[in-house]
Amino acid sequence: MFANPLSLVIWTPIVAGLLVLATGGDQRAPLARWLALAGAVLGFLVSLPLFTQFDNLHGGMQFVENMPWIESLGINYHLGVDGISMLFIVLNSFTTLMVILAGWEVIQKRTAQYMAAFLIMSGLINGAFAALDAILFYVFFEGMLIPMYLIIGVWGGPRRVYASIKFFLYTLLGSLLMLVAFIYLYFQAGKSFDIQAFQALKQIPLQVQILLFIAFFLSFAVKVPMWPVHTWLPDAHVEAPTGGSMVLAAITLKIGAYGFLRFALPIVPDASIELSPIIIGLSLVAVVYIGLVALVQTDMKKLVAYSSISHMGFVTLGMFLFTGSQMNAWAVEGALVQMVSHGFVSAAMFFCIGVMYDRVHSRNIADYGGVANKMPIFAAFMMLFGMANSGLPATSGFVGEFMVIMGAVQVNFLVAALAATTLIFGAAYTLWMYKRVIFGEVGNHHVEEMKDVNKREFLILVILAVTVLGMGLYPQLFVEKMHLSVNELIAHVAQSKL
Amino acid sequence: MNWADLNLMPALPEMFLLGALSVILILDLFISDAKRGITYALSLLTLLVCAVIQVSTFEPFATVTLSGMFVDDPLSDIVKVAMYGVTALVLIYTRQYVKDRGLFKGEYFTLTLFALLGMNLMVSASNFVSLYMGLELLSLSLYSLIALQRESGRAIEAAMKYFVLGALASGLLLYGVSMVYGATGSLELAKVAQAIASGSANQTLLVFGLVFIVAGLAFKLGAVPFHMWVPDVYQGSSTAMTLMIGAAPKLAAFVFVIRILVQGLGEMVADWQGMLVILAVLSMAIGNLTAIAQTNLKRMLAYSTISHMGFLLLGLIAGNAEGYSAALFYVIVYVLTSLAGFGILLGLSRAGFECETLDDLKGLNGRNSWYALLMLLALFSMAGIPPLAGFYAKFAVIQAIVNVNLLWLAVVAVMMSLIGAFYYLRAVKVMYFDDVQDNSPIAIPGDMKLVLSLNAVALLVLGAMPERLIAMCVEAMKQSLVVL
Amino acid sequence: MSFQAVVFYVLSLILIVAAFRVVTAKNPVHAALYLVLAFFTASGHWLLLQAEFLAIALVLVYVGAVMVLFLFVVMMLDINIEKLREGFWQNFPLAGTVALVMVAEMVLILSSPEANLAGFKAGAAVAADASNVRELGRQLYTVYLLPFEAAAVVLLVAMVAAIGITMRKRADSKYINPAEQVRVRRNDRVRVVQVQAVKPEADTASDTNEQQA
Amino acid sequence: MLSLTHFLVLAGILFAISVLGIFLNRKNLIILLMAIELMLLAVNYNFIAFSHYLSDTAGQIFVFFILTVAAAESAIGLAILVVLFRKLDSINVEDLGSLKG
Amino acid sequence: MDMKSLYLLIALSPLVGSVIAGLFGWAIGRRAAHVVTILGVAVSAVLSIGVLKGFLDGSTQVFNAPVYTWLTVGGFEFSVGFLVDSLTAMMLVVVTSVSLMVHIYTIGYMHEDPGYQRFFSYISLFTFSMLMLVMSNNFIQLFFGWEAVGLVSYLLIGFWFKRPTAIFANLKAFLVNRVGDFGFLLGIGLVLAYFGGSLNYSDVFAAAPALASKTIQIIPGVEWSLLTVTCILLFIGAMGKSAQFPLHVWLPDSMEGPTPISALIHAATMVTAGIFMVSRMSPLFEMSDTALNVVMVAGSITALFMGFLGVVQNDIKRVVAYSTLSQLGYMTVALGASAYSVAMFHVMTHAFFKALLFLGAGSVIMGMHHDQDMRNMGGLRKYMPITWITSLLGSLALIGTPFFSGFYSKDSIILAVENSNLAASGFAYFAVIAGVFVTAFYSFRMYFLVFHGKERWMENHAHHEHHGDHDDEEPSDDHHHGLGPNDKPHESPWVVTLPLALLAIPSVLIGFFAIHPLVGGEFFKGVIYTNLEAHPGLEAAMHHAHDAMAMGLHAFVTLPFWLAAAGVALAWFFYMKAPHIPAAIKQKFSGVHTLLENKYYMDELYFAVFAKGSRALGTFFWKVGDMLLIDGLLVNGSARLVGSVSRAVRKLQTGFIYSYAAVMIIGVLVLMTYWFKPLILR
Repeated sequence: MFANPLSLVIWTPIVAGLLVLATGGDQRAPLARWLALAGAVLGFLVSLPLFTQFDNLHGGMQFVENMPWIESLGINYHLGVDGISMLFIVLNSFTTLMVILAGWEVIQKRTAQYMAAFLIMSGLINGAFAALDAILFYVFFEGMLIPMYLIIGVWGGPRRVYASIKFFLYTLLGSLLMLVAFIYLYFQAGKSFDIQAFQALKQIPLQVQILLFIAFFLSFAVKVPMWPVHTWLPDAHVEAPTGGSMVLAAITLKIGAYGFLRFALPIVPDASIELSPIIIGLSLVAVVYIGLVALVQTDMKKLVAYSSISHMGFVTLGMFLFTGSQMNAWAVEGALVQMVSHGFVSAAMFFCIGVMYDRVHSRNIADYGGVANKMPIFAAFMMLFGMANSGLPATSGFVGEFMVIMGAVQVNFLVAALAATTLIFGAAYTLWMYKRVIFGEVGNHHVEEMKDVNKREFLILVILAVTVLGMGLYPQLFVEKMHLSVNELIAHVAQSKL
Repeated sequence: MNWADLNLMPALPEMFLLGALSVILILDLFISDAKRGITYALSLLTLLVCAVIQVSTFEPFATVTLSGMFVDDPLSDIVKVAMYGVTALVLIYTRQYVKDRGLFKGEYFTLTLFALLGMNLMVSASNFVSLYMGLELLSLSLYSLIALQRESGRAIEAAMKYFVLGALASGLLLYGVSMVYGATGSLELAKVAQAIASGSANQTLLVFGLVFIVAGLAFKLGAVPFHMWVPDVYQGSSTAMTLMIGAAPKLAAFVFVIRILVQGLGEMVADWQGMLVILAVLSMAIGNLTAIAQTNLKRMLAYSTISHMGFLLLGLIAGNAEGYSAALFYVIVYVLTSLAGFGILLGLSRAGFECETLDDLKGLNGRNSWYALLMLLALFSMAGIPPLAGFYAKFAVIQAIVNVNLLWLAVVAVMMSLIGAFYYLRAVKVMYFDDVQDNSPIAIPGDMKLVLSLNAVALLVLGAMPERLIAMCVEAMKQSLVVL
Repeated sequence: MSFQAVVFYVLSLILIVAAFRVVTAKNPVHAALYLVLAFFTASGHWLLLQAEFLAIALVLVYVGAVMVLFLFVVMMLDINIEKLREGFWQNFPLAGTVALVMVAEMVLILSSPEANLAGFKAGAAVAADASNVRELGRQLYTVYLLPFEAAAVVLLVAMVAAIGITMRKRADSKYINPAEQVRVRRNDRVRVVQVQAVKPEADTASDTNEQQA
Repeated sequence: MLSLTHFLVLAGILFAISVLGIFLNRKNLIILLMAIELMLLAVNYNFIAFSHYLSDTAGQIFVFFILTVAAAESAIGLAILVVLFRKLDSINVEDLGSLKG
Repeated sequence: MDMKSLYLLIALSPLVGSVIAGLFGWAIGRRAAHVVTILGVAVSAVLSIGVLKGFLDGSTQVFNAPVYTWLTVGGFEFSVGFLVDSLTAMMLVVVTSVSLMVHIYTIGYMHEDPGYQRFFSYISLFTFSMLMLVMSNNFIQLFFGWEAVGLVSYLLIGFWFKRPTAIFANLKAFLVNRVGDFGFLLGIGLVLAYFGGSLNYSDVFAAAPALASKTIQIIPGVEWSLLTVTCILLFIGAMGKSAQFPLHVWLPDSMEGPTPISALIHAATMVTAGIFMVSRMSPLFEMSDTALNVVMVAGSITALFMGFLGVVQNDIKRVVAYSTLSQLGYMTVALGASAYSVAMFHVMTHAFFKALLFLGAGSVIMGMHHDQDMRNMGGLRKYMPITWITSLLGSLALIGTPFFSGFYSKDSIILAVENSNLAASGFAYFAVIAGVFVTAFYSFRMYFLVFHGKERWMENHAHHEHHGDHDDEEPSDDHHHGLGPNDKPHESPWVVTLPLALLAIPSVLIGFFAIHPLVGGEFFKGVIYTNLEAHPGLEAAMHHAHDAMAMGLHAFVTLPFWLAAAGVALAWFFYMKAPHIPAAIKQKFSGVHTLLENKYYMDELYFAVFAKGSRALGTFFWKVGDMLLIDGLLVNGSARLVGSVSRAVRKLQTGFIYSYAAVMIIGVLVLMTYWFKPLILR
């Protein structure tokens, strides 16, 4: 359909974002909104061919574009997707559309800037997933910090400054070390920043591998985020506007996990195996410890944020389950499915909280109660997403957790048992919150005045609900795209570089 | 010496500059204050013509002339053109500002052009004598420019500090040069290099001199521990002069360093590398750390400059052509970035009001989102966040040091830039997250607005397409270093 | 010990004492004069080194011009010397240590065998009629043409700058502008006002006093 | 017999004394300027000594330029000093401390 | 129509009804909502009966085929598929028929409720989920259905979401079930990991014999039998769903839901899913005596001790609920004794008579205007004759009166346990025998209190203000609880009594007709596997099952019958003849009574340990781990460190020229010293 579909998915939203930005002040906000919507729809449409035209039977990269960019520094404009990254590009384009809709009339202050920030960020995120040149990846990876920083800081809540700066610095901390790692690898790989060249490196001593792994780990673990570098997430989420939280949870966290798959595991497989017990340990801490922490949150967004960390613990767990030098296919694919699913579910959860926040202007669980009386339709949707969040079968939330647990049992039963506690914790914190917020008598006069969802909100909820259910009932649609890529990855990682 | 042999073509821009300067100097005496615009226009015209001459006489190789005192090579060409441009921008940015402060006088323009002449000399000198003369010409002009604002106690204080310390630094530099002279028996860079290469030079004296030379050069760059003047001078001077000091002279100083350390003392790379490592680490650390505690923007940017100079040194530490061209790219990007940053500060200042503290930026996004965006670009470029030009600058120098296996230094550098990111973020925070305090209208003249916008947007464009400039730096460095 | 050595050591002694007094003198005028003394002795040393032109130039330029300028400024400015001397010696321990360390290091380095300064032999004796000035002049106007021009510009800058910085229209200085005198009209000079009979204000007097002060 | 070492050491001592002056002198700017002149004098000693022992005139020429520049420098320095005094009514170094931190 | 389509139709028709009623209930109205859902379930029921008939006369073959591929991963394919055999067929009939009855009954029971359509949607959805569960041919779909019925149960318990008790109960139910699922999922994981890499029943069962002696290390160094671990984990799932001790605590609270779902979900169908599952897995359980012992002990404890609790309850539904718990214990004991077919037989009979009892109780509650306290009832037989008769029949079935359905299944269980050779069988036998007496006592205590004796609702008006478990302050709530001063109980409408009558028929008769094929015969052959050599318990039951009439007659000389009779008699004596005695006993054994009233304090224990404990732990992790250590010490600490270093470094910039110069000079000195160290230090 298009010669360069990947360039198109990257630059369409960015150009749209710049156009939106050009509309200027709030007096032209409606124009900015429609323009942003058009851009987001267009961005989503151009991402669809990636999914539909993706060749399941071909391993390796597809839709490849490669041309010199900064020759003097050895950097190329090299794009391509495999079955892993392609899903996230589509997911991101989809989420952006949701976010634009979600912020439609909610954002009254500097609308154009808000919409533009999201569109630009969407393009940058697509770029990060599509990049096959390490520095190109880095540019996109870091570039998205700027819009996100502004989104949290400008449209966020009372502690937005703290949250945004923490978010920025935390992420920067990790990625800067990764940059050094990239440059080191550049010289090892014969002056090339090509990620595939990095992966193809044959000999790296274990100690070097471990150092490289630490660099990657710091970068991606912060993004995921893994315990103990997770505390930026609750703050950022709480203070971010609804759209910000949606993108943050749905997409940006995934980049961290994606980074493990794209960089840490294939480039330094031996270090990954060597250090996998630590990663597994941290992941389990995320599942159990964070699950318990989520239980006692009084702020809904914080609760969901912690639950995100807990869910992402599954992702990292799945990626680092090794039998010998063999990654576990179940767990890896489970981790990927979990990532996609969490993209939908967390976006939906944050959107639900946003819907309530727009009406009552509080995120405190205690300020609600009996919302179902006033917003039955909304309550039904939120029930669905809450169940998905607690991993109920037939929703997308189950599939990934199930696969990871299945994989974990094959590797280590105790690990699996600890991971499976999420069945209990996940249900406990989600449903307990649901109970206190949605069920019961009408809590106070704010709740009394709540109106059920409007058409726009309904539309978003329906779309999200369909995806959540669809993925739960027919995950094969997504999973079949990633099979070959995952198999290649596993085969690659199994080869020692010592 | 035979006058017929004298090849003056390479020095044509300097000659024109000096001539035009003299004309302006005299002409200005007959111009009333109201028509001072003529001087301004003439100055800009001079810069334009200089640039045209420079470009049209460009040759992709080095020509040494004036008895080995002067060299015209691609490195000097690229830097000179940049300096003309930068000086022009400075003049445009500062016009309204100096008018508001009664500094829109002939001396302002002539001293600026004198400084430029000095810088040209520094950039093109190939002998310690001419290097020194260029340096002093620049320094004296700058001291005077700062002191021109004599109603301001802070400006005078800054001038005095700059003067005393500058003189001290000159003394250190000269002491070092004297040792090098003693060790090699020559003041001409090429011959110095030759003497060292041939092994006939006295190594002890050389290293002894090198210590002092590095100190003198570090002062010019503003590297720790020879940086103490930077914050005070940046803060005390009127913003126009701060911009003047912070922009083109950095370019000149960089080439100055290249000329001395690389072209003259290139054989001693092992020695000065070690010294520069200390300076670089200290600069990055002290610069960034101290900047955090600042509330005065100019002072903060001064400390940020110090840290940037630390990064710049990284490129030199690499000790190879890649590193030098990375450093050249770094300094050009840095100058462009700081022009944009200070340009906004100039634009936000008005008669009776200096925009120089963090609080003065409060809610800038609410007052004028365009300027806020420009400032944002400048700040993030300084912080080295992609996709802005500043990132590639940092990237290039780090790549250069990793290439010579100084991984630990690379790690230190990135950690320091992490600390640095904090205060840039704080500035962005003030602009974007805080509420407007001072809602007075921002009146930036049209031409300045246009140029400023182009300036800041260039940071983004350079971020997307840095290849041309980097390639130019690499090429220039390669061809300039080949000859000597 | 040769005659030259005797001269060298005597001059050196004077030089060091003078230099020390420059930085420790109570009165800036004394300091300036010690500096003059230092320059004179330096000039003597330079003669020993056969740099005749520079020796003379040092006296002419430095003692004749620069130091006079210094003295001029010192005297022009009404400086409270006593205040400037407070706590002077408090800093001496630190300053002395640093200076001593510096001297010690320099001496150690310069006199070490590695420095091999002994390897520098005084050049062949110069012919008695050889003109140091001529040689310098020749080089200055040929090889060092560019720096020479630059030096000219530097001096020009100094001039422009010194004027630009210090020149001001003093409110309290009185000078005559003939053109204004010619253009003047009666109304500019004489104004008829109704004056009420009151006692002169006290502060008018104090104003005058201030102006005189 | 006088050797290069004599002159270089003498210059070193001069240099150190000027440093001492800078350290010691916390009040009087003029003396600070004079200390700098001393430092330049030390440098000049070096050049001339080397020039003599190398039988090369370049060093002397350099000294000539240094003298010229030093003169110009003094002029500007004193000009700044004058305006400073007008503004602050003092040439006390410790009064020059409003910019710090 | 091929079989696949037929089975799809059975499963999906309730779903269609549910979706229509749920999503479009607001548009189509109440009537259409119940019509469409009942129609859906009726279609399923009719077709199910057809299927069962096919299996009974041997005309239908076992069906085992995938429907669609859910997921492929690691080279394995997971499909949603159906396994329909005799076991499934039986469950299909039980589920659909009870569900149909409940649907009809609901028309009457819920007719005042504003959430009418929603309710129908839920119960149809439940029916669908339950059908998917029983029709599954693999573990994963089983788990789907397993969780789905849990979800609907959650929704239905909290149907009246304004009631704090209801939403507490549903959360509790869900979480306790999740604990079970935790084990279940891990069990599935072990199955997948070791049993041939498939989750299809047939593949797994085929792989099992080879793994009899396989051990795994869960804790390094300790070898566990794989089969035992797997079976116990799977059974933990069953414990959750079938409310076996110690995961039984949710079931009594689940009575907060409307009565029809108590009948359908929490008595007849969903709670028996665990029993069904274990029976399905009989080839696995048969290979592990340890697991069977665990099953038997859990069942025995539940059977006896939950029965005790029924004695002290005053809420009519709770009595039935505890009786359900106790009966589930019986079934579990049967499983432990390897009498899977007997357990399934009891599942079936119990489904009918317990649904009957619950619906009867619901009818009583309606008659009492939603008052559930038995102390306010009495003498209702005059006012509610149909309810009275049917409840009596249900109670007789429950206590195991000879020839009633409950008798056949329960006696078979007792026989199986009596002859079991497992270590736990002695205790189990005592529990089931004692349970007979207890069952009879509390059943007839309830019966007498409700239908006989004085009409106490007249005297207890004062009590109305604070009776029951619900508070009805919400003015829009159109359930007015309890009878007004001038009200009298009234018989329920036909939509309520018809299901009672229809359920009463199988409650009485089905045991007599079904025992031969189910227990003694070939019906479950090839489906349920019992290793009679290793576990001979079933043999006696099989032997008796061949002649239902003889078995009924023989009962009169057996201990269970007399125990049941004694229980009934005692109940009559206590609550009809001498009501002061129970009060006196209550006084005398107040300690025991309090213990029983508080359900052995297990709720309190769980609440204190698990709910409070995890919250305390969470708070600790949050406040100390996240906020103090990570944020406070690491993040803000390093920021503070940088800040203070920054302020300290700043002080170096004194503002005085001499110190600046000093720094420069010292800098030079340091560089010089460093580079000339050997020269200077020499």
